[in-house]
Amino acid sequence: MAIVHVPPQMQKLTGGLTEVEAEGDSLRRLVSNLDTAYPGFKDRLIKDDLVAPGLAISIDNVVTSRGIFAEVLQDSVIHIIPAISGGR
Amino acid sequence: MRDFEYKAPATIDEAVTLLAERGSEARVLAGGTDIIVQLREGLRKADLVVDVKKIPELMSLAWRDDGGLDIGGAVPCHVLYNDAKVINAYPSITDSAKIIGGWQIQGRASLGGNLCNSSPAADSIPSLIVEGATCRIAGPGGERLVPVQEFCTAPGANVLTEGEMLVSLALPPAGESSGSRYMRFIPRNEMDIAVTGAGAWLRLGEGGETVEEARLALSAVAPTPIVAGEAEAWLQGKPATEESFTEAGDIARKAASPISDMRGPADYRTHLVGVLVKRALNGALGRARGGDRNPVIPSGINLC
Amino acid sequence: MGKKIHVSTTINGEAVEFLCEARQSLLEIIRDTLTLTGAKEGCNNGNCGACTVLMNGVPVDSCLVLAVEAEGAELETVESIANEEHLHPLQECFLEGAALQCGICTPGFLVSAKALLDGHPEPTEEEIRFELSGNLCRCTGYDKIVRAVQAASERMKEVK
Amino acid sequence: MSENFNHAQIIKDPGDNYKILGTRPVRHDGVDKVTGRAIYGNDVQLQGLVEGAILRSPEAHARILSIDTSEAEAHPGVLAVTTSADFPDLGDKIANLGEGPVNLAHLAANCLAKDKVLYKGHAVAAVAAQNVHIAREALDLIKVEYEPLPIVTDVLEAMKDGAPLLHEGLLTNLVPGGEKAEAPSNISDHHHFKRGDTEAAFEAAHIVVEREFTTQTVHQGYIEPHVATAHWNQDGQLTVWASTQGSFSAREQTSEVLQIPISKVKVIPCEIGGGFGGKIPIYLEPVAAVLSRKCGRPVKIQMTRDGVFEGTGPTPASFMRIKLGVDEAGKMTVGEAWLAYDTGAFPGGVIGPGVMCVFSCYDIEHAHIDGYDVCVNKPWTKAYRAPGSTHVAYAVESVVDELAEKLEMDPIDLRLLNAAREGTKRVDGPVYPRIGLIETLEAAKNHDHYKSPLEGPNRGRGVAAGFWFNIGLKSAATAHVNADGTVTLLEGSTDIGGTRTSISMQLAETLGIAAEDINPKVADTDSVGYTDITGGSRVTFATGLAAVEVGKDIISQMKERAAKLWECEAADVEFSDGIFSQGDNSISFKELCAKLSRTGGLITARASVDPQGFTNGFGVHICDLEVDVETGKVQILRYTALQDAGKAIHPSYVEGQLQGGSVQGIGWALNEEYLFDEKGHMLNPTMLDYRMPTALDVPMIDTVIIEVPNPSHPFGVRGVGETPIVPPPGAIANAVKSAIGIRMTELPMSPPRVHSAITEDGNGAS
Repeated sequence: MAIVHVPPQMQKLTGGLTEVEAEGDSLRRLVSNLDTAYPGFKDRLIKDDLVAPGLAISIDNVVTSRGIFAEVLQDSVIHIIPAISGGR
Repeated sequence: MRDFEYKAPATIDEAVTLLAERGSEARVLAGGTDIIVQLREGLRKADLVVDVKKIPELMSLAWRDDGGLDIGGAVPCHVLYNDAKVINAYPSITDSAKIIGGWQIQGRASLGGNLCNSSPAADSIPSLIVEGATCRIAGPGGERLVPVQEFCTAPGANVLTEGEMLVSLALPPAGESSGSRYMRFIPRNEMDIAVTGAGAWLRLGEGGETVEEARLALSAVAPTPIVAGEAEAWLQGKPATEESFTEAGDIARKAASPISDMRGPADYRTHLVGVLVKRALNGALGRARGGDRNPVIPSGINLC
Repeated sequence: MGKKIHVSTTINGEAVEFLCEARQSLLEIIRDTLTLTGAKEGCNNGNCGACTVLMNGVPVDSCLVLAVEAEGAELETVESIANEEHLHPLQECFLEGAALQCGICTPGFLVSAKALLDGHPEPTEEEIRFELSGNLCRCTGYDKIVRAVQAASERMKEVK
Repeated sequence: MSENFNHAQIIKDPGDNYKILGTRPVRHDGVDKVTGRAIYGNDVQLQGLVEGAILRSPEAHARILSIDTSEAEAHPGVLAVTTSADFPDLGDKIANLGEGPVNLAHLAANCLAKDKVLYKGHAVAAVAAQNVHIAREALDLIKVEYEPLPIVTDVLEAMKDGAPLLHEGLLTNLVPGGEKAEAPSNISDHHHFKRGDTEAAFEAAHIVVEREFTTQTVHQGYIEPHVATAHWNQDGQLTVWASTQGSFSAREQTSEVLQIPISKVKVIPCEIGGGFGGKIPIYLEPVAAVLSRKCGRPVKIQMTRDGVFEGTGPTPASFMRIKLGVDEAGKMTVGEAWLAYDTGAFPGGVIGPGVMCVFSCYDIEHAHIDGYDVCVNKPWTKAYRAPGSTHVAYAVESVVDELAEKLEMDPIDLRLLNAAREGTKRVDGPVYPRIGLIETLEAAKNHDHYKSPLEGPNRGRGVAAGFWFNIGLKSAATAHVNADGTVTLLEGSTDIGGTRTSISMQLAETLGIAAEDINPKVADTDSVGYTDITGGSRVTFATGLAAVEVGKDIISQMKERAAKLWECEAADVEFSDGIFSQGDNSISFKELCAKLSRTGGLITARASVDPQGFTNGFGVHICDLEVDVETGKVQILRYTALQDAGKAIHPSYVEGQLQGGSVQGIGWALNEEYLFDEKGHMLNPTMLDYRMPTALDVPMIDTVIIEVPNPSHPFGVRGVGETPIVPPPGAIANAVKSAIGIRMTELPMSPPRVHSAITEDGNGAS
């Protein structure tokens, strides 16, 4: 099970949990599993098959540019952080 | 910018005739470092631009028999500060010439142009005032003389009437045991408009310990460059010391009536008058006592 | 108005003639009419020095010169600094010393620096910084530019 | 003669035995750039080229009631006039344009205002004419009717209830891309991170320091104004000659704004006269394109300098509150940050990196960060070198310095005690891989500058640390191996500071040949694979990686050719130091190149990379200065920049990045700021009054490169471009404190500000 760290503003979705576990070998699968457990999660993270604007997903401390196709391992740790928009 | 006519007369008479004919439509072009920007930005308008750089009198440095110097109205700054004799006789003027814009500006800009642009912050005007310069003005009615301190009348305005032009700046012979210095304060070390400027000229009495005569002029603290008369008078006969100069600076502050703008708040400018008058007087003193008269590179503390 | 004026001048040793409007700057004519695009427009206001050329041997901001004023003048641009086979020592030192990054200010710096060394072969660091203060560079922080001018001054001594 | 150039101290990694990397070849594009032959955006000359000009709003906030262009169109010499009416309607479409999401409606409305102008200088209309003088005359003939609206330019004012709203419908993103606030406001985004129990930790802390800081709007200040040339062919093919940090990004932005297929747009990157983040967004490209379509001629538009200051994206003004707590030993236990950045006219500023960078240099257990992006009536802020990081570093490094004072600890020792290291978890989540902050701090502590005494009145020394990411993103490269043993390299990263050479050197190292034997070309969008922007300190890292992959492909193809010559298996052919060998056979790279055409033809290789994840760069700066207490003017006396740069491919250009970034930071710290009047008009849109440092304002900038290898690059490369601008304001503020005992909490530390602080403090000379 991969561990997902939930940022404060999303914690009301997880009933206050700061950390949740989920299955899935790609970000797409992982998020849809999360969405069944915590409805609304997918809407927050994914916008038309891309990571939502302004967001970045860090998998095992590596921010992926592969969006929902990014690979997730059994024991991956996932963080949801701001994108460096304009920050280039 | 709107297009305009360009004429480059070879004599003063031709120039004056053109200027008189065209009146307010005409603008004189010397170094162009102000007027070209102003035309481009629509701050001034012109249908005719009269380039005076083909007129010999306006491009010459003429030493008179009395030892004084006539500086042609369009002589560029770099000519002045590359002339050892000018540096030695009128160091505050070469101080100014060396810091008006960068080298590329000094290759074109002239003291006459700086004066006729009549900016309250002009770097050369306080120097011309303390060195006792007089404007030689040619016009349809012939020639007239105006002391530099009476030339500017308001920001961007001066005593020139339609058809008149500045021909040259006449400097009196440099006196014995005298020295002068121009200093300005700017946030950078170069390429900036004076937040406040001060020109100081001193003649020392026997033994070089007392001030026999002092002249002080300020820029960027009034609608025009001004003379700090009360401080000048106060200095007469005073010991030539840091204390006197500090006191003179405090008195000079009273002459200042600056505005607040993006280049500095009014009270700060008034404060700077005291600092710069003191520093300029110190510089002038050093030179009156035989110190180096070459323009000082304005980098580092206390040099601006 | 809009009437073109005929101007004869000398640029980089070659006699040239051109037609211009009175309002056109020397920079405009050098770049667009004479297609010498080495001189750059950075501010069109005399504040950045990217358009520096030599006029009768003196550095000027060509954006603050009217093209008509070039009548009878001798002009030199960055294109004239190297000769047929060789770069000028300043150009060599700018390259070896990595004194340029984006390179847009480089032509102006080279023209000013050449005028400086021609008149003053051994300037101090302070003199170099002062005489180049009319040229702005935003990439290098000036360190490598000043060192390149110092290196060129040494190299020019050696060849003499 | 290179000794004249006095190169940096380089602290090498023990494992380093490269042949080409670390040398200093002359850049490949060098001769063109010192002879004036290089073609920059404004040097493009085309048959029938005409010139354009932009009409800009005199109002800082107004509704556009009408625009009448008829007189301008009738003006002799005018060929076309355009307004936003000529742009397609984009609704509220968000596009991911390589460097992050962009609201296309905002992007288009910033190129030409739609129903409202949101800042003084906002582009409203454009004219194409026979020459620029006629075009500018025509601008005066365009009649625009404005209904002025109340303005707000201050970030805190804009956050208040009842502040004038720039975007009536703007609802704050409470989660990026997610939940929104109910009521509209000027706040476009709110970022929030919390870790541990900050309240309790502050209770327990031995010393707590809390301070508020403000900074003003500053501009990247590149010397080349924005310029674009467009030709819209009768067949619908649009060609754009651009001065851009990313030709592919410019292509995407242009095609999206004009709603034409990417395949119809070709962007030809010209040499670029500086960017620093400011030449990522487009401003002129679609405008020149529409004008060209209307008049059937190629149209070039170059911005005026005041257009650049007033109409392009500077970096935000900010308000910051920082609170830090330490225990008796000086260990930072808790930190709190409240940050508000103005984004200018449209949403989407740089608060994201701001909140990620604020405590990024330190290992802090309990932390609480709030960050806000706030719209105001100023130009739309954009990236400027380590965007968002310099602000927070100024604030945090000032507070850290104050903690060191109160603890009576050496400021570098305090930073060493708390420095982030491999395994440290940033407040926003990610855990650091191998980083070099500790090594950089130690190098600073041991540097002659830090050890040498500083004497004289009103003189002080300050240090500060800084952090920035290196991003990865996509890069492609193609190479053709020539019979003479040279290699032509096509890459898509526009070269702002010598990257052609730093990329070529990585290919040369891979192939065991000289850097001069690589002939790099920055190719247009039709001629090379997709490559993201030049920015994010990524080019030498990511495009370099592509070049390395190309090199590997070349080697494996050439092994097969060698195998043909020697009638052996390619797998048995060895390659090292530029020599192919098998048994007693051996042949050099060059010799084998000469035989390629007879063994199956010349070789082409290509690579396209998308390295995952960013690494990090840390810098530590030391500054000595003197304050003229009578005027408040600060003079920098000595300056040293140290940085964990990974492997320095071309050390001269790494030094150049450190020096250039430092001086930009010095300008930001001392004099640079946008000054506005009450109408929201910028008072100083010239290079005379927007005071960037001149050569006379700064000393030599001493540099130290610490080569802590980046584990995610074969040569250990880290990006170095951005970090150097981060520490200067903090280092200078700390030096001013040590010089005159006054802590400056507002940037810039300009003479009037410093002088009034001295006067208020009572130590003043006046």
